[in-house]
Parts: sequence; structure tokens; C-alpha cells
Amino acid sequence: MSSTQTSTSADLGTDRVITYSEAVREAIGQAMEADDRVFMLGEDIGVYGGAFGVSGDLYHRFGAERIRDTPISELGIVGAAVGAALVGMRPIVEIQFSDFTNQAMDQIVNQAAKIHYMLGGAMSVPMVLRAPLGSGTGAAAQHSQSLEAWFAHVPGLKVVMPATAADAKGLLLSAIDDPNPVIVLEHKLLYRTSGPVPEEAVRVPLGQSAVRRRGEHLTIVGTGVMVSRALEAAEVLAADGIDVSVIDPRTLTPLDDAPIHEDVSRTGRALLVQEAPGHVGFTAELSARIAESPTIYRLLAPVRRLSGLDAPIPYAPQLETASVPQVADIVESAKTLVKES
Amino acid sequence: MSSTQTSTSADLGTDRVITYSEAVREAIGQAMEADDRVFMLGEDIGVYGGAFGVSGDLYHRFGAERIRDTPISELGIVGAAVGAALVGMRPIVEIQFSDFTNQAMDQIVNQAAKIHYMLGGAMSVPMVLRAPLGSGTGAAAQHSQSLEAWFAHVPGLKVVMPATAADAKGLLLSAIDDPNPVIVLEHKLLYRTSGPVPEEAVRVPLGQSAVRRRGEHLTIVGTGVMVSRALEAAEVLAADGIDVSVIDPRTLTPLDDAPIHEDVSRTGRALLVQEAPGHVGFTAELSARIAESPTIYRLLAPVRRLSGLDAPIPYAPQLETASVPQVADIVESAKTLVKES
Amino acid sequence: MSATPGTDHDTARHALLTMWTIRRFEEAVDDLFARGLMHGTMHLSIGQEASATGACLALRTDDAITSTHRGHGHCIAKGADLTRMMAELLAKETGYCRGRGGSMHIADTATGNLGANGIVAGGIPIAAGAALAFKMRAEDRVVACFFGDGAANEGAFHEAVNLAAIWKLPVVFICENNKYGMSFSTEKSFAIENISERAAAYGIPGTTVDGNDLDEVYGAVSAAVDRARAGEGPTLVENVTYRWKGHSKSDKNLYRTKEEIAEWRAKDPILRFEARVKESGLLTEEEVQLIRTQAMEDMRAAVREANAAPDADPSDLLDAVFARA
Amino acid sequence: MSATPGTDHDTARHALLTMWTIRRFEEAVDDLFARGLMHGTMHLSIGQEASATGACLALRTDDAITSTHRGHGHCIAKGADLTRMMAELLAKETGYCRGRGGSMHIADTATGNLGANGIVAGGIPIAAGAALAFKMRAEDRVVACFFGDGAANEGAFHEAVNLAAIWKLPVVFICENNKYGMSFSTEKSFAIENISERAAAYGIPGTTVDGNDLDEVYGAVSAAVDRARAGEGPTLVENVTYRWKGHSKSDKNLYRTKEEIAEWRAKDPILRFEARVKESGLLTEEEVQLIRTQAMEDMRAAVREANAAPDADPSDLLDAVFARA
Ligand SMILES: Cc1ncc(C[n+]2csc(CCOP(=O)(O)OP(=O)(O)O)c2C)c(N)n1
Ligand SMILES: Cc1ncc(C[n+]2csc(CCOP(=O)(O)OP(=O)(O)O)c2C)c(N)n1
Ligand SMILES: [Mg+2]
Ligand SMILES: [Mg+2]
Repeated sequence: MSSTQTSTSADLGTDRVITYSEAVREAIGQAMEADDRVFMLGEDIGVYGGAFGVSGDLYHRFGAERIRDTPISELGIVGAAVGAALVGMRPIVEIQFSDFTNQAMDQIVNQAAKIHYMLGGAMSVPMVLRAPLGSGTGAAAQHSQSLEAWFAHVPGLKVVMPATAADAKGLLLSAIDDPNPVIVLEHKLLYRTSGPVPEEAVRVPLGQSAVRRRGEHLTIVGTGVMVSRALEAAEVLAADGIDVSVIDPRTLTPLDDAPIHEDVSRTGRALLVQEAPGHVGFTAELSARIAESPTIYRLLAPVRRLSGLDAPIPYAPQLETASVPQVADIVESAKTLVKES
Repeated sequence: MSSTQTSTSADLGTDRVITYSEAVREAIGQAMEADDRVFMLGEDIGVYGGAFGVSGDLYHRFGAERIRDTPISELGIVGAAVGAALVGMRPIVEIQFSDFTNQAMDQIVNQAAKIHYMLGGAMSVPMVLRAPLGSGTGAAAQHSQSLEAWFAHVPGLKVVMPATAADAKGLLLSAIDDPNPVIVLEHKLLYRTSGPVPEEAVRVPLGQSAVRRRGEHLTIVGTGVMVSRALEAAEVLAADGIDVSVIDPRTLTPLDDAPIHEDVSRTGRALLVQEAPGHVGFTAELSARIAESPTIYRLLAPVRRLSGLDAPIPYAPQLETASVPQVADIVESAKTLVKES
Repeated sequence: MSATPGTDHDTARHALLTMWTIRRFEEAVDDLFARGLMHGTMHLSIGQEASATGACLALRTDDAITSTHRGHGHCIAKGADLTRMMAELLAKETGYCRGRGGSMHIADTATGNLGANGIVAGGIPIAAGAALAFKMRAEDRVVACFFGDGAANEGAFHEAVNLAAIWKLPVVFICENNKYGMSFSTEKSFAIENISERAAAYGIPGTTVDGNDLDEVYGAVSAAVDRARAGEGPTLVENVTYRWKGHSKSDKNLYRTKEEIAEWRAKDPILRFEARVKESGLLTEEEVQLIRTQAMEDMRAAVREANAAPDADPSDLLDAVFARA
Repeated sequence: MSATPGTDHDTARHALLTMWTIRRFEEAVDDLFARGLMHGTMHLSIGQEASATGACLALRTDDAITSTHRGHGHCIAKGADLTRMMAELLAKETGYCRGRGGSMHIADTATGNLGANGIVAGGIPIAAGAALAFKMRAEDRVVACFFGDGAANEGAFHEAVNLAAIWKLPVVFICENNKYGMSFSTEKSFAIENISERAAAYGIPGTTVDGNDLDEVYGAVSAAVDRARAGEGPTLVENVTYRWKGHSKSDKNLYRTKEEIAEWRAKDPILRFEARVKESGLLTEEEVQLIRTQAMEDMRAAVREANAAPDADPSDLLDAVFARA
């Protein structure tokens, strides 16, 4: 995986390069400075600085009340965030690994996602749940899942997967502003990557896909760590005369599919990439949207999905690598797809 | 919704007609008679007979040890089933409403689904989790969800949605036999429907789709309560000269898609129906399978999905009805699809 | 918070009216449901009126509550409008939830009700969270968190009570122990005598009171509310009570005896309170009759007005999913 | 179950060897990891060896355990093979999990280990379930369920202990209270003194012992195992102990002082037991040295053999997802 990102400093109007986790931390810090209602809840986010070091020095800047260390009680703390949000706070919950959202699904799905609707609009739940997802650290099956498809399937939740440092900051700021529960899934391999990020609290709106690269022959769509892998694959393919687009939906719900339709209509080929197991995953939705729209008439080849194996994530490094799409797999799939048609 | 089912008694070699819930009960009773390792765990399954009356008299037949009433502790009882299964029992857990699987996701997803794999095959988790899903009873957003897509997305779980009384029995018997965790999702509106069911313990294998009807112009695919709605729609459409196939995958994982490819290749049109919200739902997977296979070349029109609204299920009857596909919606979608091409 | 109901005239009047209103409201619901005029499922708290009423009497209007599937009583006692409640149950656009929530989600947010909950124990962590917000903002507001005996065996109870305990949150956990979680008796689901014994596991005070005695409930909850408001943290109050009706409509009462039900009907919390205040001379027989009449009339007016309201409108279902900034 | 380690020669020998084996094994892991020869993440139980060892001494081979993310000690104490454990950590095909599980999922199922668990408290309901099976089959087997102080605040703990209590299941809940759940101290995460006080909430006995004293641990767990085997139900045993190393590799120890760590290093459970048995004359200095040497050699042989084994094989990943009938 590449540790550079393609948004150029020119695009973002800044030269400043920081890491993805610094960007997340900066967004939280700026939101907390601007708004007393914003606070953080999570395990080991205080003096420890967070399991992945994301909260870092926030504890020293804002104190133990607003950077609130909790017991190991995911259901309790997500529920506490729901309750605090209902009475006007803007909590940000950090779940150490997104796998542990399993502990808190009742509060996320039965409560946070539905309260606004069930109450006929009388209250809302402005909260953010951040959690790292994905494999690549040898943490095995219970610490490496990519469960974005679940959250995207739940009406009432917005779902964000930032792929760059700039998006990590800008999308999180929008998530904190949003009056609804927003799930922000950060790929753990991205935390140490870096890119240009504006110093100001510049929002990236939810519900806008980003076209990371424009090409002629093929449209690759992916989120999170797959964006940088796709961009790396694009370089390799370019050397082989295959010119690809790379589109990053960024927000899974609400999903902005117009740029995908537009691009696929132009290239005639779609390669949909995700780390999660393929069966009933998010890219199935992307494929279905192509297949049920006029875009289908523009296809030069069947749509192609490249996904993680329909298997848990194993511990051994070579097994882990073999379980999810790597740059070489994307290159190979792209070539096959172009040759096929 | 129709209360008749189309499997004829001739197909099943029996004249005996019983309800769907009787069929579930009969499967459990026969499995328990045949195998001491089988037992049931759940809330109010004992003298109460189950929230939907499914366990009925099993408590009187098998006693409180094997038809085991539990406190309201979904996570605890699913975990207890995992533990019992690991040491050789064959537990069947009843969760009163599938919405409450949210409470137990850690044990279902992080434990049951992964243990066999994580241990390199050293143990397995032969358990069944049964739960009613779906809307139609005015029970509102926290008691009416259809979460089958989530389970289907988790490697290590098998997922079954029986649409007829015969399948309710036959698939459950296979689920109980299976050495893996199997999630059986029963639509609550089906419990009182009836159909022919063999008296013997006849298995319906997991991983075999059923072709419920063969037509010329269009292939409808759906599961659970959508199967009978599709069959009813088929009658209406037939009167209008539109002859449709109806295919019921029955098992979402492992998914037998061959009959779908075959039928869609013949009719050239696919209408994929589900009650769950459309976004990242199970039918997206069906659509993606069509779009990534040669079947796509046989399409006369784009694939069409007809799903529940991307909204929670509301309480008011007219709102609830408007939230999920009804027979008339299927008819209309089918007509549009046929006219479009 | 009001003066003690058993000694103050106006409070006694208010408390008795609240209890009769809950009773009449739920009898009406029972009847409408039986006649097929109401949809869904209903969980009635008939027989438990002193618990909701005594507890809410101990609260200020700006205090909050979280409620349960058996929540009509809490909602009324906290001050909700009967017509909008009935309209919700009758699936009307004028209902508290615009017909989207129904019985299990009914709530008057203006009087501090953060929601009934269809999920057993679902409201407990939410209560802790609202209390956390009050504390962080240094507001002297308190949350009263209602839940059943059955809920005390859910993990949500454990996690939420512990959070409230370690952070000394201003919340009162009110366990309405009506002896059954659906069909499963507390004798079977607990290996302890009183659920309030669990308080010690979190280092907070716990107390068990006769939940059919309005004054006892009021006294215990008041003390707990005072403690919470003073920044001393949560208390677990157990109100021992009983539901006369089945768990919900499908209940055949196979798990309990007619005798047991009769025994508890004899402990009617409303008649007990009436007898007490009449005996002490706090209310006259005539006043009591007027209260009864008023409760009946209020209920009838609510049914009438709610029936006349427009049905819930299916036209903007998708629009209603997300709140707008 | 063995004779008391503090008074029986062979048991003392076995116990000391087990503790040294755990220590040496984890030191080797620490070293391999630091040198980049091991992948993933590791949670070491160095300093806690008396807890795993004393508890497992109280069990029969056909008794079961459930373990945690900090589970190497439990696995070794229950009788696992060092080479297959090391092979697992080195991602070898010959590892207990064929390289699929790694440190957090390692288990020798043949000696009754139902699995380490990467999920805090994940094993507690599983332990209750295995105990339920033993009870239903009228086998006199017991389950020992290990978990940390942090796990006792998860809902899973609450639900599982209650199930075991009401059904009188043959399970011993062993809370290894090492003062921290990652960085969060028990002073902050509990408003009670001893975690064993929570037993009363479920109507079962609870006891707190010095978890660095092998004999105390053995005594408490033995009594609990006897009780469980006799059909009298579960017990909560709290072993107070301390981990010397960081929570995992990323730990900078910012939440505790060097002095605190030093204080606890001085309470080394192994040296304490050695001193005791030497003083009482149960083992000679020479025997002790032989045990130390054996532990070191066993560890070295395990590393050597594991290193020589073939790497985990990626060829059948999909095949391995489902068990075959
Ligand atoms: C998590 C969850 N599990 C199960 C149910 C089904 N259910 C609804 S109410 C109820 C009984 C609740 O008992 P208790 O908490 O004592 O309240 P009561 O009904 O007695 O007022 C059950 C099992 C539910 N709604 N939510
Ligand atoms: C459900 C869950 N939440 C959080 C974590 C992350 N985590 C792993 S170990 C740990 C600390 C556990 O503390 P404790 O139970 O006391 O065990 P110890 O590590 O002290 O042995 C945490 C927070 C996890 N693995 N699972
Ligand atoms: Mg109850
Ligand atoms: Mg600990």
C-alpha cells in the first residue's frame, strides 16, 4: 500500500502535510474548541491516547471530562452517547476496533438509527461513532473485519469511509455537524499515511463522491484503503497502456452514485473493489445500481467485483494478504476486464 | 398476502396440510426425539409456548431441561448455545424477534461464525438460531426489521429463509444436522399459513434454490413472505398475459444461483424482490451476480429491484403497508419491466 | 417535586387523578384493542399505577425520564397530553409520533420523556447518557429511568448502572418488579431475593419498596432524586408491583394462577391510596368521586378527539428518516 | 485435581515448572516480537503466572477452560504443547490453529481449552454454555472461566454469571484482576473495593485472594471446583495480580508509575513460591535449579522446532470456513 495520497496540495489549497490520524485529531480538537457540546467517549482515549493513538494529546488539551475514558462497556458507552445526544450534546464515541460495534448494535441500530423516525421527528440523535476497520495488522478474525455494509443497510445511519487525510478531517467535521448518527469507519492502515490537509476547519460534505483519477478504459470504484491501492494499480496499468478512473464514494449512505454512472458510461467497464467479503457486500449495491440503470447499456463487459474472500481474516501474514485484494490483484482484474471486451 | 402455498401435495408426496409454525415445531420435536444432543433455549418458550406460539407443547413433551426458558439475556443465551455446541450439544436458540439479535451480535458474529476457522478446524459450532423477522403486525421499528443481509455477509454463518411450511420443516432439519451455525429467519406473517408437509423427517438440503413457478417473460426472485406475494402477483400478471417465473433461493448462504442465471437467461428480465430496505440488501447481491456473469448479455432490460423503503418500519397500518412491497407493487414493477423492453 | 402526596391536599388530588387517568386510559386501550379498533400490540400497566405516579411526583418538569414498552403510565404521569397519546395509538397524524411510533415508542418530549422503548433495557444506557449531559453542563436536572425486573438481566442494565455509579451521574434507576418478565418469574430468573441487592455490585444504594403504595414509592424516589441532584450519584429503587393484565394481547396467563392475580387485585394501588386519604381526611368522598369522574371524562374526550383526527400520512416516509440541519 | 502444591512434592514440582514455563515462553515471545520475528500483537501475562497455574492445578484434564487475549498462561497450565503454541505464534501450519488464529485464539482443544478470545468477556457466556452441557449430560465436569477485571464491566459477564447462578451450573468464574483494563484502573472503572463483591448480585459466593500466591489461588479455586462438581453452582474467584509488561506492544505505560511496577515485581509469584517450598524443604535448591533449566530448555526446543515447521498454507482458505458433516 502506498503512503502517499493523490489529492494534490493545489487541489486543497494547502502545502501542509499531516497524517490521517493527525487529521482526525485536528478535526475533533477544532470541533471541541468551537462547540462546548462536543465531547469524546471511549476506551483508553485519555492518558493512553487511544489504541491507535488517534486521540493523542486531546486529553491534555481538553481534560478528563470532555475526553472521557470509559470502562470496557461498548453497549453502555454508545447508549450514553445516544442519551447525551438526545438532550443536546454532540458526543463522539470511539470504538477501539469496529469489530466491537457488535457489542453495541442495539444502541446503534435499534436506538440511534430509529429514534428520530419513531418519535415522528420530535428528537434527533446527533452523534458520531468512529471506529477503525480492516485487516493488515495481524490481529486476526475478531479484530480485522470490514462491516461497512451492515451500517449502510440500516436506514437512519449515515456511513462515512474517509480514504485520505483531508477527507478524514473534512468528513469528520461534517459528521459532527450532522444532526443524525454518523458512523465513521477509518481504515487502520491509513492512520499513518499522510497528505495535504487545510489547517482551517474545512468541511467535506457528506454524500459527495470524489473522482480521484480520470481514465479512458475502465472505472475502478472503491473506498478506504482500496482507494490508494486502486491508484497504485492505476500507475501500473498506465505503464501497460490501460488508463483507468478511480472513484471513491466516501459516503456509503447517502450514496452519490452520479459520478459512477457518468464515468462507467464513458469507460464501459466497472471494477468494484472492497476489502470486505464479497457476498452481500457494499460493492453489490454499486453493481446493482449499474445493472438497474441505463448505464447497463453502456457496458462493454460484465461488471466485475473484486472483494475479500468469504472467510474470516486469518492471523498468518501471507494468509491475511491472500484474503483481501492487493494492488496486484486489482491490476490483474483490471487487465482481465479490459481484455474480456 | 395469500395463505396458500404453491408446493402441491403431489410434489411433496403428502396430503397432510399443517401450518408453518406447526412445521417448525414438528421439525424440532422430531430432531429432539432422534438426538439427545438437541435442545432448545429461549425466552418464554416453555409453558408460554413461545412469543409466536412456535414451541407450543414441546415443553410438555420434553420438559423444562430441554425446552429451556431463559431470562431476557439474548447475548447470554446465544453464548450459552455456542459453549454447549462446542462441547457436543446441538442447541436451537429462539430469539423472540430477530431485531434482538442486535443484543447478541458478538456471540453470533465474533464467536459462532469464526471459531471453527480461527481454531484451524479444531472445533465447530453446530447450533441453530431461529428468529422471526419482518413487518406486518404493527409492532413498529424495533420489532419489524429484516436483517438477513447482515448475516449473509458474515463468513461462517449459513442463512436460511423458509417460505413454505414444507421448507420450514425440511430446512430446519438440515440446519440442525449441519455442523455449523445456521441462522433461520422465519417471517412472522408466514407462521399461520399452511401447506403440505411430509410427516417423516424429510430434509430439504441447504444451498438449493426452489423454482416455484416457470414463466416465459420475467423472472421474479424473492425469499420469505415475498415468495407467496410473488406467486399471487404471478396470477394477476397471467391474467394480463404476462407469464413469470418465481424463484426462491431459500438459503442465502450458501447461495445456489444457477437456477437464477438459467431462468433469467431464458426470460431476459429479472425482478428482485425483498422486504428489507434496498440499500445494500440481499437482492443487491443477486443483481450483482447477474451483472457480473454472462447472464448480463441475455438481459432485455435492466435488472430491477423492488425493496422496502430505506426507512424504519412505522406503526400505522397504512404506513407500514406503504413501506414494504405488496402484491400490487410486484405486479406494477413486473409490468413496467416487461413494457420497458 | 411536590409535597408528600399522603399529607398534602393538592398533591393527593393530583396523584389520585393521575392514577385514575392511567387506569382509565389503559382500560380504553384494552377495549379499543379488543374491539379491533386498535392496531399492533399493547402492554398495559393496570395495577402498577402507583409506581409511575409516585416516581414522577418526585420529579421536576425539567427532569427527564426514560420509559419502557409498558410506558403509558410513565408518559401520563410525566405530564403528557391524553389526546395526543390516544391519537398515536390510533395511528393518527396528530399523535405524538405522527403514527410512526405507536404504543412502544410514544413520548411527550416536551415534558422530558426521552422515549418509551420496545427494547427491554434499551432505555437504561440512554438514561445514563442524558444524566451525563446534565452533569457535564452543571444543570441540576435528574433522570428517572424506568425498567422492569426482566430488564435487570440484560447486559445493558449492568453496563449503564456501572457507568452511572463510577461517574456519580444524576440518575435514579427505578426497577418496576412486577414479578414476571413476560412469563418468566423472578423466582426463576434471579437467585437473589430483591433486585435492589444488585445495587451493591456497583457501589450505590439500593432499596426495595411496596410499589403499590404511592407514598412509599414517592418517598424512596424523592430521596434518590435529592441524592442525585446533590451530586451524590445514582440509586436503585425497586418498586414491587404486579400487572393485572396479560403481558400483551397474546398472553394466555398459563404461567400464573388465578389466585395470584386475585390476590394482587386486592392490593389495588389506587383504592389503597383512596382509602388512606379518605381515612386521614385529606380528601373527601365527594372529591374522590369528582376525581374519578374527571379521569373518565378526560379519557372519553381523548378518545373522541383522537378519533376525529386525520390518519397518519404516508406521503413523506422517506423524508422523515433523517433530521435536517 | 492435584494435592496441595504447597505441601506435596510432585505437585510443587509441577506447579513451579509450569510457572517457569509460562514465564520463559512469554519472554521468548516478547523477544521474538521485539526482533521483528513475530507478527501481530501479543498480550503477555508475565507476573500473573500463579493465577493460571494455581487455577488449572485444581482442574481435571477433562474439565474445560475458557481463556482470554492474555491466554498463553492458561493454555500452558491446562497442558498444551509448547511447540504447537510457538508454531501458532510463528504463523506455522503446525500451530494449534494452523496459523489462522494467532496469539488471541490459540487453544489446545484436546486438553479442554475451549479457546482464547480476542473479545473482552467473549468467553464468559461460552463457559456457561459448556457447563450447561456438562450438567445436562450429568457429566461431573467443570468449566473454569478466566477473564480480566475489565471484562467484569461488559454485559456478557452479567448475563452469563446470572445464567450460571440460576441454573446452578458447574462453572468457576476466575477474575484475574491485574488492576487495569488496558490503561483504565479498577479504581476508576469500579465503585466497589473487590470485584468479588459482585457475586452477591447473582446469589453466588465470591472470594478475593492474593493472585500472586499459588497456594491461595489453588485453595480458592479448588473449593469452588468442588462446589461446582457437587452440583452447588458457580463461584466467583478474584485473583488479585499484576502484569509487569505493557498491555500490548503499543503501550507506553503512561497510566501507571515505575514505582508501582517495581512494587509488584517484588511480589513475583514464582520467586515467592520457590522461597516457600525451599524454606519448607519441599524442594531442594538443586531441584529448583533443575526446574528452571528444564523450563528454559523446553522453551528453546519449542522455538527451534516451531521455526523449522512449514509456514501456514494459504491454499485452502475458503475451504476452512465451514465444518464438514
Ligand atoms: C431485548 C429484548 N428482548 C426481548 C423482548 C421481548 N419482550 C418484550 S417485553 C418482555 C418482558 C419484559 O419484562 P420486564 O422487563 O419485567 O417488564 P414487564 O413487561 O414485566 O413490564 C419481553 C421478553 C424485547 N422487547 N427486547
Ligand atoms: C469487547 C472488547 N472491547 C475492547 C477490547 C480491546 N481490549 C483488548 S484487551 C483490553 C483490556 C482488557 O482488560 P482486562 O479484562 O482487565 O484484561 P487484561 O488485559 O488486564 O488481562 C481491551 C480494552 C476488546 N478486545 N474487546
Ligand atoms: Mg416484569
Ligand atoms: Mg486487567
